[in-house]
Amino acid sequence: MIGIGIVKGLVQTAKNLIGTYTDKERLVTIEYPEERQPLTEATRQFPFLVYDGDDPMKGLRCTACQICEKECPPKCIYIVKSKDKRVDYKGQNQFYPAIYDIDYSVCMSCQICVEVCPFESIKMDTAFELSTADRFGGLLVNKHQLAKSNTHYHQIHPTEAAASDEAMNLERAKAAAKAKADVEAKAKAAAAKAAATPTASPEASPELPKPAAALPKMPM
Amino acid sequence: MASLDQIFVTLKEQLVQLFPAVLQPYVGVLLSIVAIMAVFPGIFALTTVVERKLLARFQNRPGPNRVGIPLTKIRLAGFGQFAADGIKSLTKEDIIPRNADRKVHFIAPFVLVVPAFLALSVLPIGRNMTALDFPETGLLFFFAIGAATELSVFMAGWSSRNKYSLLGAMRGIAQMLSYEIPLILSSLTVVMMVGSLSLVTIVERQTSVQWGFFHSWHVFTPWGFAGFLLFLTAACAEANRTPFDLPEAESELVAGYFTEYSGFKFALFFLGEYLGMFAISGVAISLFLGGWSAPFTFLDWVPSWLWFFGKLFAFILFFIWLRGTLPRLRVDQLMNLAWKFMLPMCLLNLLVVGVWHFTAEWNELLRWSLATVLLAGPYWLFSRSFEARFKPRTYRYAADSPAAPVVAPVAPQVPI
Amino acid sequence: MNFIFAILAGLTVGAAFAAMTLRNLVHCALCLTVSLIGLALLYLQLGAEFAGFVQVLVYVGAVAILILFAVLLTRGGEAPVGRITNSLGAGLLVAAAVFGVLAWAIIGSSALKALPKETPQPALLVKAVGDKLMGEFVLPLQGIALLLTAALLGAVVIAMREKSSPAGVAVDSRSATRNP
Amino acid sequence: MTPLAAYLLVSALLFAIGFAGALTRRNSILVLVGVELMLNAANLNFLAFWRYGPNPEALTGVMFVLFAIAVAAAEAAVGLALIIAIYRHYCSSNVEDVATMKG
Repeated sequence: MIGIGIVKGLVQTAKNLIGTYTDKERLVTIEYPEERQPLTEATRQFPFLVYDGDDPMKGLRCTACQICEKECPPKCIYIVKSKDKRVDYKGQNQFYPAIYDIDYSVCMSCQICVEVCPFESIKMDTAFELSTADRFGGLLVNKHQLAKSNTHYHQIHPTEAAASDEAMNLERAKAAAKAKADVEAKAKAAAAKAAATPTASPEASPELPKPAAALPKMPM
Repeated sequence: MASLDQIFVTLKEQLVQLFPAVLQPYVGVLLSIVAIMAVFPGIFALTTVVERKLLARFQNRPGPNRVGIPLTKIRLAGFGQFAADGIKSLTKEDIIPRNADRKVHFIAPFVLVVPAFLALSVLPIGRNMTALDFPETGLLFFFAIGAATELSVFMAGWSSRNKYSLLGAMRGIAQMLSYEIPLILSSLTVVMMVGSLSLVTIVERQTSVQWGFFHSWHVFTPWGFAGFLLFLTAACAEANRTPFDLPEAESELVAGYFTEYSGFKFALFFLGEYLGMFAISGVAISLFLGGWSAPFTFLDWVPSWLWFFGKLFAFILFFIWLRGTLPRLRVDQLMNLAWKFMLPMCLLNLLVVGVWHFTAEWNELLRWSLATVLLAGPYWLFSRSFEARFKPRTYRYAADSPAAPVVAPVAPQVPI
Repeated sequence: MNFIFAILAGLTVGAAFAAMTLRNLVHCALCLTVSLIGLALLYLQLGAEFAGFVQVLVYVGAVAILILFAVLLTRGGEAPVGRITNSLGAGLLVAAAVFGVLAWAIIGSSALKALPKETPQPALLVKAVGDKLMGEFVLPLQGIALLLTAALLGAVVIAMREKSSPAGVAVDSRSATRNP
Repeated sequence: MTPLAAYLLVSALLFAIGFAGALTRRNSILVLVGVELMLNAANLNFLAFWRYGPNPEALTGVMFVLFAIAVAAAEAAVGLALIIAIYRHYCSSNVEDVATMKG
């Protein structure tokens, strides 16, 4: 009969109405600014630059290699290389970014910059409350705003940060081993030089691998 | 308590006395107008918030609960929302489409709101409280005024030059025209019984005491109950409320006939819709639920206007409840319901009223059972035949899918 | 009373004039509606409340909407139509002549002058109307009922599209595709 | 001028406007609108005579108006149905285009 279904439906919604007042389980809404859902570890919003140590600008891992700038699909990264060089975490002399800007309004959070970065320097952040009153410049962030400490990275993505640190330590160890090898080689060479002064010139070649090891990274 | 019952009437008289005798009738009219223009939009403002909160609760959501007093932490459980909405719609840009017919586009919302106020003014909202009393034609006036709604819907839909507007307007007009017939026929039962078109008389007739403790509301009779249900359904359709909100079906027609309206004119449409709902609820209350009278005699001390507004609010809550429950009808279902179910039931109800009228001397029990059988039997039959057409739908290609494996073995034969 | 009458008469006649002269058909229909509402108000002025509200209910609520529907169904709302026929002069002349004769008859009539100038407002009781309808005028009422039924059926039959039974075609095509 | 004469004049004017429209407009819907105006003018006449006539208790004027309204509604429904049927056939609602029977 017409009407029975209507009454059933009305009873159902009435149960909902009363249930929301008696049973808190029914109200699944999180009232956002006051209550927050804990972010999962997989959360990724926009990229940031990782630095080590205390001084953000000095500890910036970025070497301004510009791979991310070239790979970025919406072209939202803008980098200007520095004129001078400084020592990076591996102890090598590297450039550093004089300007590093990301336009968050253009960024599509694809994470490709993170994938391609060889220096573990750009990572995805979890901050999402980025609204601003300025439509044009408000979301264009510079390196000072982008720089966040490794501690922060450990806080938001602990697993990934540990992996990243491990990779860096490996690199560092490699570099240290190489440096040690270099030093030993140098010492050997010096010893050899000292031992046989006239026949020193053909033995100078072991010094060359250092620039050669840097070379494979260059052609992009 | 009689003083509290008549407090507004006395207040108006006192206020009118302050003016010179020449102006007194005009001041009286003005006061009534001001009262109506203040009270019902106030209820409208309240309803918008209550509706949103309740709809949210029906769907297990908290609903609006933030807007309170600005610059303070007081939230008023979200009841400041209507002020925020009002300010927003008043300050929004008023957009008129380039191809629109500007004059008609401009007039349409007013054609909706002004008659809605007029319709509200004939309602007896309390003892001796009727702003515009037509002793001969009150109900007819209400239905005549209701005709302007269709005109407004058409004007809005046509002048916008938008396919959704026009579709919504056409649906709306077809729906309102179809449901006006059950609406008028079901209210005709009361007119037949009371013998008057005046809403005041109809309400007064329902204040008589029956069996010593309750007032003889029309809904407490078989024909009155059937008429009330029919009227309620038709009223739902006339007020464009879910499940009959096809004219503004937001999931298919953007917003129906007021798609192209924004800002103040949109607010007027919104107001007009709700005022129409209040007016039709008020008429339902006056016709079937005893108007301003209390249900039981021992509750007579409560002021009459409080009863009216209490019932009005109950109606509003019921409409919200329906909106939170029922899905929207399809156009053909809508028309079928009006013409093939409600119209025959209304005509039958008219017959039952006649029977009821002429069996006044009979035994109460016999009279009741006769009327109930006359109504319930055909209702059962009608709804059976009606529901037979609403079997779960089958889809041709979905039904064919078991045949697909039969086709598959044939396919390898093709190369041979 | 005279002032109100003048306003209402002006509204009615002006709207009627607009309804007959405007180019856009929908505007014409809307002006007709205004004119009909003006007429209903004139009925109220005459004390015929019932007739006035019935006028609004039937004309504004049904006939005007019907005309608007017809305008849209015949695509009249899209472009302004040509205003006149070739017989503009003749038509206007005939209409003016009709008005002239009627006005002359009204103003010059002695029978009208013989009527009392101010009569008390007669009460139009709905009950009296009902009694009359069911008593004296019951035969015309039945006739009207018959007429309305016939008109309803007639309108449906005339305006109904010829059925092409899309369901049957669909079934045929389906069986046709499945058989080979 | 007596009130009755004023009402009758308004009615005559309405009738003349409707008449002129029905005679001169091309669109068949507008012809129908003109006819409606003429009918309404007649209704106004009836009511004016009922109000100012010698015997208002008989209610003849009002009765006639009620019947006239009912007939006009039927007329409008059938008339518009005809117009739509003709439109479907000729793809035009212009009265001058429907001239197949013209000799």
